[in-house]
Amino acid sequence: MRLGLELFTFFSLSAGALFFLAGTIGLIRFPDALTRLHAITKVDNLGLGLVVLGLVTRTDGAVGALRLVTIWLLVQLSSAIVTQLVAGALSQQGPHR
Amino acid sequence: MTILLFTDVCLVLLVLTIGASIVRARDAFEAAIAFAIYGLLLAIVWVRLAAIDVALTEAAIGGGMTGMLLLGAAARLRLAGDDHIRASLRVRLAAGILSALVAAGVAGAVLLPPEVIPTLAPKVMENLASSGLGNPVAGVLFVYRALDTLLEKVVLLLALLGVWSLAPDGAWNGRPAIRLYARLNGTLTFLAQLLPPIGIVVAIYMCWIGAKAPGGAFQGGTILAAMWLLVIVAGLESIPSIGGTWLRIMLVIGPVIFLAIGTAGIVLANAFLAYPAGYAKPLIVAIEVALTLSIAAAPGMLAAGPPQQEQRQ
Amino acid sequence: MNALPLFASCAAMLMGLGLYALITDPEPLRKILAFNLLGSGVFLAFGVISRRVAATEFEGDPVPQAMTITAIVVAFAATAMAVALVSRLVEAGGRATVASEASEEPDADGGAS
Amino acid sequence: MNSVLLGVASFIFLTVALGLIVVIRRPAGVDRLMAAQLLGTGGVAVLLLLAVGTESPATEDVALILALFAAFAAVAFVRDTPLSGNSGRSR
Repeated sequence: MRLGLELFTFFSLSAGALFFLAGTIGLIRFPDALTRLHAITKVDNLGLGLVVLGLVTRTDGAVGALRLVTIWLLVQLSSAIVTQLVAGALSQQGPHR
Repeated sequence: MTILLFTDVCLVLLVLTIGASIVRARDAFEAAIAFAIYGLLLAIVWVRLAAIDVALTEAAIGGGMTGMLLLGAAARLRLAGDDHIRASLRVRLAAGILSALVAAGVAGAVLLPPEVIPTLAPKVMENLASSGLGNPVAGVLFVYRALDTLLEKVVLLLALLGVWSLAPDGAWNGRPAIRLYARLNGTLTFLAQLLPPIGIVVAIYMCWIGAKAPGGAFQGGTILAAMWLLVIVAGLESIPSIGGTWLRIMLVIGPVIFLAIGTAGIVLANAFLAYPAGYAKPLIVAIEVALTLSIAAAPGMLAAGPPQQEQRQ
Repeated sequence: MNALPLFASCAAMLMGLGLYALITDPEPLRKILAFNLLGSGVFLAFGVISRRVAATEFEGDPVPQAMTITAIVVAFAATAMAVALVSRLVEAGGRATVASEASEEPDADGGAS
Repeated sequence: MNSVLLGVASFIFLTVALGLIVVIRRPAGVDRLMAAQLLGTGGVAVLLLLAVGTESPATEDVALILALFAAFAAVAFVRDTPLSGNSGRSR
């Protein structure tokens, strides 16, 4: 049981780290601002979700886990809306690279 | 802990890179963006220095509020033209040598610690129990060095008076000329409706937890200020005119209650800013709540700038 | 505790960087930014000093930490005041620089220092 | 196990640092808007991992505040970024 949990944490964290890496690669390689924005927001949010999922098993009790999930939800919410804002500003600026 | 050491090296390199990009940025606006990022990043540095209270303050004030203030100013001043001029090579060279010498001197002073490290930490911990607080930093701020904290609030008010007094005569009692969001935008409205309730809960949590863990009035108050500014920038509320009674009550309530409790200490505990035995914690919590309100108002108005003639909405 | 000299050098270098920009940059707003950079270096040096006690049983010395919190708030107030002064200067004079024309040369390529 | 957490924190910090440097170096101003986003998610992940890995729960609060103020800073970025048409900004 304990080993299972540890393995779960390990794989979840590794997957999260990979998503962050993917986000950064997207940020560097993608050709225009909108796709780069898309890369860092979606992928990094998923990465953070996986990291939180991996950490949940390591916190003491339900309250600690709830705190982590709440922080993730806050990031998810604010980041999604802020991305819309940035994308709006970008698209108003017209075509560019 | 070699992994952490490796992270620290990367962290320091990143901080220096961003710091250099503030200096090298082509215009003041780019520099201001880089500075906001730098402020947020420093929060991680403070975590690594085991100063969680400072990390919270830095993220809130150094990154958020100072960023908002400088970005607004850079955007306003950009209209005044921005021919970027630099000093001549000779001046730059001399400044570079001087700065390098200063940096080397400071590094030498900080890197070579004295034989016996001077610290008041044991004394703080020894006497902390009698105040009923669990957070040593809050203990220093509200018990041992309460005078500093009180005067700091007064400095905030004085700075605000200074900013207001720069207004042209006709604009006195007007509304500050904060930059609103130029383009009407449903997304921002949504964010400004959604984030503040969460922010207020976090602010109350910060203020409450401050007695026993990192957090406190500064951090809680700054969150409230930021949420307030968010609502104003989105155009959902208009910024109060500087003559508003409620605004002025909010601004002074913190220092006034602090001063009142401190003065009462002369009678009840034989010293200015001393708390009567057994009542320290409730009194400190009362002061913190009042200060949170004042800190919500003062930095918000400071970031908004001096009042302007009533023309923009 | 190995990382402490690292952060100490970082603090010193930030101070140097801020001082350099404070002297060489004629735009008042960027001088304010530079001053904040310099200030953050000073705060970090304080953080390093507070962390020195970690050799004993404490994580960090709360006294320098509390002073740093006060300093950050006061620095913000001073920055706001300075920004308001600069805005007023520009409104009154129309120029966002304190450079005298004779001793300065325009920055041709923008950003190279 | 804690060293795994710290290792992952280190790795994610590297990717965030790389992203930040790229974003700050980009010539056009538009990409800089994303820097707050990058810190808002990546920085939070690093801080959460540090909080659990070094067993200091208060660090989670720093992550919370960082998330809040990253969003706030991003709003300021977007508010003040000039549109290409009406600004006298030099490229």
